[in-house]
Amino acid sequence: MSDTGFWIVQTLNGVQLSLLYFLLSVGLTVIFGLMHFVNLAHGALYALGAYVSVTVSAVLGYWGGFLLAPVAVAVVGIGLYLLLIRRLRHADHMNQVLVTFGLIFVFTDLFRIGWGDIDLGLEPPTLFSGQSTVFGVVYPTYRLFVIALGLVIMAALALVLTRTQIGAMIRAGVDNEDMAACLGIDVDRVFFGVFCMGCALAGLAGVVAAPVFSVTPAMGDSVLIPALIVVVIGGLGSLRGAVVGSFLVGFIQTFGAVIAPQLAAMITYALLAAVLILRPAGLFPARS
Amino acid sequence: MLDVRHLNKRFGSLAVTQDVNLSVARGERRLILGPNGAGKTTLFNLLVGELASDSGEIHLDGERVDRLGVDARARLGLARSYQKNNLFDALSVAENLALAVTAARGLSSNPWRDTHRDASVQEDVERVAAQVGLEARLHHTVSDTAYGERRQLEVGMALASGPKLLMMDEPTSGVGPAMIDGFRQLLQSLPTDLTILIVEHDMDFALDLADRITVLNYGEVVFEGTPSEARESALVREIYLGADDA
Amino acid sequence: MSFRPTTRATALCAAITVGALSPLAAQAKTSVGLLLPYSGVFAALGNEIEAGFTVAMEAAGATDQFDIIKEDTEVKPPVGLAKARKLVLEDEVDVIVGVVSSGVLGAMRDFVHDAEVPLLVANAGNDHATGEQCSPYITRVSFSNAQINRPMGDWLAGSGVKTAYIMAADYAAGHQTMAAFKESFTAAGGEIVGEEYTPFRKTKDFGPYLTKAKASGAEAVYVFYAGGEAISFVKQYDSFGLKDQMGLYSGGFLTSPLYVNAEGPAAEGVITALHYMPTLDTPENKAFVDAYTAKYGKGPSEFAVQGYDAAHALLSSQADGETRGAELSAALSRYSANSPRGPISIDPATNNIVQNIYIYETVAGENGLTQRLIDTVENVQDAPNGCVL
Amino acid sequence: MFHQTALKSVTLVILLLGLGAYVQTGGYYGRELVIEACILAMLALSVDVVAGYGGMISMCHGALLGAAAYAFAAMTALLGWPPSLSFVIAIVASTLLATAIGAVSSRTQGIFFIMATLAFGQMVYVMIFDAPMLGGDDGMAGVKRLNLDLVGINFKKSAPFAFACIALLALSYGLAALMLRSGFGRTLSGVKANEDRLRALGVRVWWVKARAFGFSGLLAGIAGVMAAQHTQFVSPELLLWTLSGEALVVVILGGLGTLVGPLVGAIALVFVKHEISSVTHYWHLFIGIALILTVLAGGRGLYGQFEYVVTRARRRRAKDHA
Repeated sequence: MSDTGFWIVQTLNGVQLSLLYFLLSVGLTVIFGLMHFVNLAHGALYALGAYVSVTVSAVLGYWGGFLLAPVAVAVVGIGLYLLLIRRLRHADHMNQVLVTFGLIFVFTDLFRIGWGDIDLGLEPPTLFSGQSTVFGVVYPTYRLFVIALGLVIMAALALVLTRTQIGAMIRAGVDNEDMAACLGIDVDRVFFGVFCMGCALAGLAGVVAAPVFSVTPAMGDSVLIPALIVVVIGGLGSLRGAVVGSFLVGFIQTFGAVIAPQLAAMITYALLAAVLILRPAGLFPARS
Repeated sequence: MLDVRHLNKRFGSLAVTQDVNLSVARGERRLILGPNGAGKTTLFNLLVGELASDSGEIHLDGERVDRLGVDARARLGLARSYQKNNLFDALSVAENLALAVTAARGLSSNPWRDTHRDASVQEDVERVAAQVGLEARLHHTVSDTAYGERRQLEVGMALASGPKLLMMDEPTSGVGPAMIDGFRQLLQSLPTDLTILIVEHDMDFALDLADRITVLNYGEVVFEGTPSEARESALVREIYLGADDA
Repeated sequence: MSFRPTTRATALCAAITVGALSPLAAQAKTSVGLLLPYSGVFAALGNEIEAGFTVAMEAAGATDQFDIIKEDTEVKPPVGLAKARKLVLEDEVDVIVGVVSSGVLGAMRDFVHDAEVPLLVANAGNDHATGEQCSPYITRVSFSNAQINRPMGDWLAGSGVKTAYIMAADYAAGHQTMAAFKESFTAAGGEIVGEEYTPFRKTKDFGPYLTKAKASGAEAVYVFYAGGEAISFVKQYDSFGLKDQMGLYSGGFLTSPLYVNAEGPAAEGVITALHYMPTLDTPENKAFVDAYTAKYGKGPSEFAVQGYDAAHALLSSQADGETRGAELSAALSRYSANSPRGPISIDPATNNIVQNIYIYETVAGENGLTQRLIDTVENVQDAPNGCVL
Repeated sequence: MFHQTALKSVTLVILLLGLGAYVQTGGYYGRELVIEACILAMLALSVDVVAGYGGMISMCHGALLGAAAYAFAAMTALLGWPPSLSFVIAIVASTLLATAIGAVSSRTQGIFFIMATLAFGQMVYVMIFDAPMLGGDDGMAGVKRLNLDLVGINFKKSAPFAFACIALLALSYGLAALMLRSGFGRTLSGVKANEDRLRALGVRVWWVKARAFGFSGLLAGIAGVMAAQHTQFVSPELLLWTLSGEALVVVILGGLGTLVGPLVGAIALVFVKHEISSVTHYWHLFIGIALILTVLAGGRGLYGQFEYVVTRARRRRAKDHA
């Protein structure tokens, strides 16, 4: 285990997992930061992305699914927004949590009805099948693609948030909703856009994860908790927090599995508990 | 009884409290004056512990309290009212006062005694309600009461917690002349051994009551003296009245 | 082994016997509690088992002779136990058939034993159920964890593999399968160079573990994973390019027909041992596969055949005239037949099934993935392991 | 703030009598459902104490129930201790565990509190799951029931056991009501409304939260010990966050912060689920839709809405008279 190649591969594993978590949690955290809305159905939207990609890929190939699944999930997100979430915009926090908790139940059974109980799989695109050599080690090409995609999205989001007018509007909204409204920003429209974007990102995470994991009705539940842990550790509503949280959780899980496998299941929760005891609002709270 | 030494607090590069020294004797009624943003409420927040000071010491009855939490200082007899109403809006006036009385009597950790049927608690609630003129509004929900009544309750909450040092942050802000008169009477009726720190804008109201006056400006103590000295002080007039008029 | 020529004939026999008794049977219909997961992670398995059960009943024309009451265990032991109690105490069923999860089986074991209600286990593979916790009322027509994995140790060592790295999900089945493999593999001269138990149902990314396995330099990796974890594992094993360096072997459901298509080409070349393969070339199996495919439009899995055999064991006990209690249990434990999975019988010492274990490779076929039989280990029988009946 | 109104008392008595009557008439499975409903109701009650009155939404109550159940199971099945002693120790254990979790989580608020309790609950789950002594995923059988032969009750029969569950549910309600109207309970309601103001009044807020959580752990512990005795089997599912979620759903469906609501919710869920699941395997779909509709209808829940309508009508009548 002392050879460097081993640790390089494990580091890549950690980066890959971290970036998957990032794709999954960034939508969650931005939606929260802007709308104070904890969307527990985010995991279900991720699963929806995976299911749609399985179905679409059967006809159009992987890239068809890659492009269409986020769109489909965003469309479902629009539906949810118009039907439910818009009504809850000013409702009690708890009620929002509960409605989206109810949505988890609904989605899970809809997946079972629509796609059956049997777990499904998705083949990676031929372009990225097999292995490549990076940093002197052989590594699955598809995982390198996940890393690259995660980094691109991270950079793009950072750019949009810091360099564009929309980004400035979003940041103003996160900072102080009323103030933003006073400045003439159509807060509701910004919210709507961000919500759709968050949903699309969840769907994208689903497509990207599908070839690595299996596609099951409960796949959303199993990632919801890690995603929540990521955003809570990072501090809800903060992009920087999502990045740091993803990498903390991704690396702790990867290296925990390598170094202390008997503690692998425990270690993430211990991290979360420790962060919350020391920093009750996460590491990078979006507002003080 | 209250002794503040070299108290400092900064928010980033902005010094909101600069080397404040303050010594208040038992039973004294001390008025804190200063223009908006002079750091009066910040000083209150530092005294009760809602803000942590950067340096300096606060002593209450000889005991150093600046490292204690808000609740611990409150148990030592520090009580305050807020400039912006800070009440239990969904509860009734009586329930609000009962919470304060319950805490003051150490009953907030008693899991058996029904405080709403406890004669001694209710007695205190009614007494305080009468003091602040809310005896007729006891069973109204706070959110259904008028603004002025909430100002009265705000002071009532502080009184109900049985303080040694009562700190009132602009009790008369936004209320009419009749009510200001009521507050004056209330303050005059309070036991003489109760130490009172009061932040006030209404000079006439405050100068009548105060034994001594401290004037803050940009977080610094710029004047301390009796009301008559303050009236004569050109500095006070310039800083305070000037700012207020503007 | 068997004195009954074909399964069809058995069914026919059963049908005739029961038919002859029909006036009597009409007044005392045997009631069967079908206790399976219809929701939760094993819902697919529950549906497969029920499908196999139904195919057998329909083929025998025996559907009318039974009152079948279905209950959902939700794969939760307390729920399974509550439903078992309901079946026995309220519905007063004569026999319970099913149970997918070993946890559910463990929860209801004492209850069925004390209530003296026959339980025909159609999946749950916990060794203890026919070992130290065996009961005259519990008969297993599926498999035991050790039964499937023990032969693989011998076989793998015999095929020239000297070192193996083992990995399994960290729960009872994972540990039992690995223990059985380890014992026979080391006894046959093999060496275990490392082992890893991954958090059960919580591990999605096997990357860190696979990297460790690769670094161990073992000749083979031997694992136990099922369901969604099997899919993730097989795909990730392939994506890391490990398949070319160290062969992937498993005793159990790693490449079950239920999941293998989701695994895709990644499953090619994986060698596993199981008590059934849909491509077995026997007349019994052909008849079963045809009947099953005709009804459901897809081929059966090992879970379906377990349900099928459970139905036949039941039918055969009826043919013996036994409908309840200890007599029914005894009749069930006398069952033997030529099943689609080959000759099977019940071991009187443990009430566990005795059956062939097939070692096969998953290969690409004309219509997706299929199995290539490599070796058959005949009549695999578990030691009593502390079972006293 | 809690008031044991006549409406609450009447509803409570009707519910308990109804359960009792169903024990007598509902047949074997009817009794099982009553037991299940009572245990879920006790858990929901304990959730309502902290969530409805203290504003602390907990995701670890499944773990508290499970910890008590496992403690009881380990003491009776592994150590062979008498069930009566184990009963008490198990409940004390869950109370202490809850107090500790409440104390360390007390600094966090809102979603952060939810996540902190989730973390601790899952840690307990993993610890018990990973303890080979406790049977891991397969759980642990051989749990004993209390022996009440001395007082002439055969606790092994389902009817006496069901009545005991109803009695314990009534007791739990009584304890909760007593606590909530005490100085401590009212202070807890104050914590939910305005925690900072209470601090300024001299209340040790973290300790109030910790003790309220501990009290809630006591109620969850009673539920856990009864759950272990009911099935005489424990498994890690008991500790999973999903059970905590289910308890929360029950509280919401019945009416958060009404104390009677959780009972209504638990009874409704158990019996409705029984009816639905015999028709379809997709009963989660219905629960989900019910939850969403409940929230959209104002979020008061079944009993909460009922109470709201009755009180409003009474107020209107009073106004008309005046």
